[in-house]
Amino acid sequence: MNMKQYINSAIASRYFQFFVTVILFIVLYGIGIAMYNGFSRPQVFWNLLIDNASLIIVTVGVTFTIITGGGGIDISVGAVVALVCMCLAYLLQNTELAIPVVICLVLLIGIVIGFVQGYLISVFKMQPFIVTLAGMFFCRGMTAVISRDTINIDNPSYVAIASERINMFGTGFISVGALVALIVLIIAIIVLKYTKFGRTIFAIGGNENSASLMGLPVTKTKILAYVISGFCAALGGVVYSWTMLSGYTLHAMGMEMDAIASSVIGGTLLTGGVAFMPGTIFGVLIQGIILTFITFQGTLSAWWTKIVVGALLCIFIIMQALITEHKNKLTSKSSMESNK
Amino acid sequence: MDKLKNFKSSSIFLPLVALAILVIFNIIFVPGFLDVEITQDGRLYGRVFDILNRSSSLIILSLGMTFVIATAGIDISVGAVVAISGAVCCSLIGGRGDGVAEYPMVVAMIAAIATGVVCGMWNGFLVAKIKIQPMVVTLILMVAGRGIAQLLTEGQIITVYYAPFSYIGGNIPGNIIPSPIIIAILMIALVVFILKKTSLGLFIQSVGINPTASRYAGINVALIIFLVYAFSGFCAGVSGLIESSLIRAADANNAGLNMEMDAILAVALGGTLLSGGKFYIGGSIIGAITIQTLTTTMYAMGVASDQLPVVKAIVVIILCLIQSKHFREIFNKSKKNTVKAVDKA
Amino acid sequence: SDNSSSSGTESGAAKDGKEITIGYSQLGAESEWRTAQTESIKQAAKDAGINLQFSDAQQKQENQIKAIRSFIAQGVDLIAFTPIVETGWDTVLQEAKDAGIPVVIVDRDAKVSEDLYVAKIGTDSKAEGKKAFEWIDQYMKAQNKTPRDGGSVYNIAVLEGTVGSSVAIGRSEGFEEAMKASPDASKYQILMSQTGEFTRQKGQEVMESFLKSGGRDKIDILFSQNDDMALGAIQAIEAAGLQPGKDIVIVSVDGVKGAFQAMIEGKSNCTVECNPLQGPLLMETAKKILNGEQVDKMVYMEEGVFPADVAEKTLPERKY
Amino acid sequence: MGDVLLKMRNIDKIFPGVKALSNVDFTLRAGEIHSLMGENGAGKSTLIKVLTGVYHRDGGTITLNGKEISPNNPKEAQECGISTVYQEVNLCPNLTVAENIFIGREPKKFGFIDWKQINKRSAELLNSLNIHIDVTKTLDHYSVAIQQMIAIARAVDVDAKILILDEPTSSLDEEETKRLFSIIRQLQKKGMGIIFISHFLEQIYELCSRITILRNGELVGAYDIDKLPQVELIAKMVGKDLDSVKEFDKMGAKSVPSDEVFLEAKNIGCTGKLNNVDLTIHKGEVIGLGGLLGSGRTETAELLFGVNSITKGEIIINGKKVNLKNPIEAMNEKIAFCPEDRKVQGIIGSLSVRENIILALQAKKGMFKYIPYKEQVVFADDCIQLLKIKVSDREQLVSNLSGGNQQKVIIARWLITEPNLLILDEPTRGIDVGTKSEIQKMAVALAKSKGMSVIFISSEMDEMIRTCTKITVIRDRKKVAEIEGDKVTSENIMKAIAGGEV
Ligand SMILES: Nc1ncnc2c1ncn2[C@@H]1O[C@H](COP(=O)(O)OP(=O)(O)OP(=O)(O)O)[C@@H](O)[C@H]1O
Ligand SMILES: Nc1ncnc2c1ncn2[C@@H]1O[C@H](COP(=O)(O)OP(=O)(O)OP(=O)(O)O)[C@@H](O)[C@H]1O
Ligand SMILES: [Mg+2]
Ligand SMILES: [Mg+2]
Repeated sequence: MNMKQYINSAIASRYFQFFVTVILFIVLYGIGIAMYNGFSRPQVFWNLLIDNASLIIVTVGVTFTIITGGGGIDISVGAVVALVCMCLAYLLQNTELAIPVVICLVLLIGIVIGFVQGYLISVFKMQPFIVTLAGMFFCRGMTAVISRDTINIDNPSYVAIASERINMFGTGFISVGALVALIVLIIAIIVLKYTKFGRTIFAIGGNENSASLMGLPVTKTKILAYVISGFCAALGGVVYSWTMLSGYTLHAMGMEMDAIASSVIGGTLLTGGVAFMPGTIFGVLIQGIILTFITFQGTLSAWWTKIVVGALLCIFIIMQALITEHKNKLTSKSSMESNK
Repeated sequence: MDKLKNFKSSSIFLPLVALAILVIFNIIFVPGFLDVEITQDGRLYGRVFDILNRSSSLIILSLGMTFVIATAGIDISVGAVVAISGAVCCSLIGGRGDGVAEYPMVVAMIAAIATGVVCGMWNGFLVAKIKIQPMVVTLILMVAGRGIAQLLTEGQIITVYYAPFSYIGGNIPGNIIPSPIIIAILMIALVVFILKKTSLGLFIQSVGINPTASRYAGINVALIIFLVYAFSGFCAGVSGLIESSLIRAADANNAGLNMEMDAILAVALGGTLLSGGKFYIGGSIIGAITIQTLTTTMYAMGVASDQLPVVKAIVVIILCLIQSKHFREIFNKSKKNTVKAVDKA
Repeated sequence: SDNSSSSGTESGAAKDGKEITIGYSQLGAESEWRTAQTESIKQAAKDAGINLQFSDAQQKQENQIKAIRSFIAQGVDLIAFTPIVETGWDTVLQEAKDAGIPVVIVDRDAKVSEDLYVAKIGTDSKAEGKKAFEWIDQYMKAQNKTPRDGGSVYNIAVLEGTVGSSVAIGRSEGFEEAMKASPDASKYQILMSQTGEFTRQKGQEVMESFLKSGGRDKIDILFSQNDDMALGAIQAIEAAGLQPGKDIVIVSVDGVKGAFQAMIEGKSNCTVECNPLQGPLLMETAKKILNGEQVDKMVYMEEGVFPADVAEKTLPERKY
Repeated sequence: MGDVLLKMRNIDKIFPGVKALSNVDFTLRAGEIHSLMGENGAGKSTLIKVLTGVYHRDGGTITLNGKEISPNNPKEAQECGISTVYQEVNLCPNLTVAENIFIGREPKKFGFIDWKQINKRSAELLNSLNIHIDVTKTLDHYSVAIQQMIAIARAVDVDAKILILDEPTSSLDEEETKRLFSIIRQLQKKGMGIIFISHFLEQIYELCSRITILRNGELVGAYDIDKLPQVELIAKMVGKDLDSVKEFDKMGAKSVPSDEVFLEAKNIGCTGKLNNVDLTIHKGEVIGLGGLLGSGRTETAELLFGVNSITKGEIIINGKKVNLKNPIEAMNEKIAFCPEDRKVQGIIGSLSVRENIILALQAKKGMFKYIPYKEQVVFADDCIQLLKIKVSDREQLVSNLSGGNQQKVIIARWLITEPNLLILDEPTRGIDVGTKSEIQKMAVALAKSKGMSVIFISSEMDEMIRTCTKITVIRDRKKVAEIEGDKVTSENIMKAIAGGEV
């Protein structure tokens, strides 16, 4: 009986989907360890963080826009990452500006792009998908306008930051980018849970009309959400440039979709108002581990890779959906019992 | 007069104006824009037909997309389905150098379109029954779809030497109008017929606006959603035929690449809201033609394909801004104010 | 189709004569040519009794970097990869070096310092561009063609490959250098040049726009940096009512079956081979490296030139 | 009487096609409870929304405490000291109850939101309204009634000069209403000016001291309550003479059910929703479902309409056992259902009145039997006339109608399907007196003339006693009593609800 109650309360919890995601992640990891040699090395896990650092940051930003609801979404982020890398590379190679100055400049680019998009969306009530799609076109195009060829970054101190390794208690190492990603994630969690701004975003996502009637600053908050997304994309771009050390028009192609998928797997509803930030990192890690699996497997043809990625994603999402649906039944049952 | 006013306030007015401006721009700045001639193999040749020809498959995709979006969904898998459909068709006809088809072309075509429908049904099933978010459902197929297409072609680009295959993307001998245009017109006719003769349009809008209330009113919401995605798959299947016939090959990697975005853009430019509800088929068609005209114009002006998106972005934003009710309100208010000021003075 | 090799390996096993494991990161499967290369490497590994960890990056550099990190974590004996772009490999290759795993760069070039890799295997894209022009020069002379616009200069249209890829850069450079170096340099001019991104679709679309923006009565020669774009362009040329291979001389690079088929039909004139069958050479080099033998830093494949007149004879021998 | 707090003068508001307010004056004094009265669509809510900056007025001035104000949005209105509960519940379903009460004015600790404080204080606040629920659960766990109380709790907790309540009691039961009134009176004593809108005349007379009456967007006048008898009030509201108004309250004789049974539900239940309900409905019978909030009346109706399918028991229609898995199957058995939550389950907001009206009929006919436009127009126009739906034209968007008129559109939607059994779940919620009695009469008339069976669910006892020949009382998701014929009195019903014997 006690056990049952315990399970029931876990199921009824708002973080249920998060639990499901984490458990499925652990199960996947366990299968990996059982199946492949070397999977159990701690560095495999750290690699997940290193490889997906910029995706984590970008996903955090996108999640802010998705929470605002009403179709809120930011699909310009991949292109912003590319643009930021290009600008970084261009500025570092062609000017004498100091690295911190350059980084601030490119972060500003992200903020400006986010602001313009947010302004169009919340003041003129334009559709987020279309505005940010245009933003995506614009940024990709601008990247090509700056340079159609790859620009290499060989500034020695910049390269040094990129190859810096942070020891993780002797079990391996992570990169500076991964550290930045974790910090961003923690800040985002705090902002969403413990600030007025964070809660207002959720309220808008729940019902924009109500939020406005309750006297919340809807327009301002929505703009800010897009600014944050732009900023995160730019910061993600900086971290991305530490991996790539170059600017190139095709960088971060399709990253927006990875980010959106990660966010959703982590428990975000695309209809808005529901998200759990710690879930997003697991959303990213799940996708990362699927790729790791495929690499460790090592015999798939190119096309099978795509199909298997798609299929695993699909199984995962269906499982999530079914468990959540089952949960709804269970909760209505348990509420009935407690009513008696 | 009244009619004119009605037309002016109708949803199709703005997209049409935008298209008209683009066309005028072309006539002025692109030499030989209006030239039409008949080639040796008996086909209309010229920029205008080129644009119509190229926009045909986009138009077809945006027909399906309009319905999907009207139910408050989205289908970003259409590009991948185009690739799958092309792969099915070409691998059935086969890449035999002697120009002989392995299976009759009709069989291949039907199979290709049927594959598209199956893909759409898969999406529809997941959205309607398992209740997964449309963007995620179609994202799965978008990722896996190209893999499936490559699996069908075994990573090769199957070039089809069977001559009649090129009729789909070219023209049927003796008929000077390019086939894609004819196919697009047939598809539009089919959609118009459905909308006029059935209540599907009403149901789709109703489901898009308020699914719960629609269910209470006796509409089979899941069925409508399922049908809509299946139809989108059908459209993608047809598009896939045209796209693969245009290059006479199945290119699993590049067929229909990024077309989903263009189709969504076409629908949005046409005035349909991505949040679902009221939809405008006419607007979507005009939107599709506008996008293609813009692309072709930019190529003609020598803008590189990787820089072209900048122009596209600016045009899209301007168009949507003009369409935005709130922008117009704010704009009108300031205009009114100046008029008042003038009156006072 | 082959699952027998999925068992794990211990690093350092190679020297004891046990099974060698190579981690190979392929950039994607964007063309027939690439598929042929992939198959060649897989087959060669099987033939040589080497366990191949194959990973496809789906056209994304970040995936390639992830794969290489995974290989390091797995502790493979040797890492080989075909870089999608030239730059951005330093960090991860440094990690490989620190882990003591030798690296071989295959097919495409990467700009990294010499100590980060052991050998590069590949095709000489500059030479391919050069061969293409040289063949054109010789062909135009032999045919004694006159420029179609009535002038004295042959107009060339170029369909470039993916911007920024070493192959596209090399082929452009080779082509242009050969043109400059040629005694007839003044008889040729590049009228238009745009990227067709190595795909058929884009090739067709860009060619269409070449023809429409004044090229229809001017272009004498089309240099397409791969066969696929040329095949797309052929459709565009036909649609414009011109005869590919006759009105416009077409030269492309790669040597895939489709190009041979087009040549047999008289719609194309020449293809410069770019040999994807790099598997055996890679395995041979890998074995040498793991046995501690010295290898050259740069190993090139053998490649030929196939004009239309040999197409029919050669086609049955082509493997890709 | 206190000083003048708020003065609205010559207020105009024009919507496309409708002049919602023209030249309206309104004055509110400190420490008074002032009622705003009028038929559905008279412009009450619009006046409120103009005051709080939701709509931009097209003319007129607003002065608060002698200072002219012009709020552009609810936020600015709040900052001026105007706290509002709007007609439709306007809260966020995804936030917890506590957060809904405190969002926008969260208590903080070290610059971060103090969740403990929020939860503690909101629980206290709700307890003072006699509501004992888990405030850390999200809002969507609770019924409309609870939500309405939460919205009220939020509004009354704000330290404001003016409190506006737009139909706060429409889904509350008597007990809750009493609680609310005592709180309003406390606030009144503090000198707050309160605007109270309701269609319940008794509540108005119990609570308010002054009444301002609107008709068709125009001001009829402002009156002291003791100088305005109820009949006169109604006459002013509807704009008719006193005699015709007196007819309003007269109900004809109840319908006489035939012996033929139309529907029989035997021990039906649904896991998690309903335990055990028995129902027998004869042809031409108007039957009521009685019970407290959350007792399971809506759930019973939903089972009969196939919204949820039964997990036990059986439903027999015309002697045949049926299996209703979804609404369309129920519709084919000639059952119709006007749901309780009109915003979520009823209207299709951005479709026109015409489309909303024909929707169910069309769904019943199927996709391929499209009703020609001309016939649709006839249906729509007939209904608009019959039910006196106030629309600018039939192509107006339903979302732009006033609450009461939206309700009529839904009823119209079901009437044209010509059902044998009409289920009305709270059909008179938010409906003005005139229309209310029309709907009651209509229910009885349908039963009498067409032999239609009607299930009438209402929280207003009077209404049910007047219309129903039989009342089934449900408590805790179980049927507890059936009261028939002469026994249908409020005492008996109350007793059954409370758990006593009849
Ligand atoms: N957003 C809108 N657009 C167009 N017309 C509107 C809009 N809102 C209200 N109206 C119209 O204005 C009039 C007044 O509506 P309002 O909601 O103020 O009525 P009400 O007195 O509150 O009625 P009820 O008692 O039913 O709530 C109605 O005729 C309605 O159709
Ligand atoms: N006072 C309450 N405390 C806690 N939960 C409640 C309360 N009242 C209602 N609920 C919950 O709200 C849900 C819906 O209640 P609802 O009021 O719609 O039921 P109902 O039987 O149709 O009553 P009515 O028709 O009178 O509103 C029920 O599942 C119930 O658990
Ligand atoms: Mg109202
Ligand atoms: Mg109820």
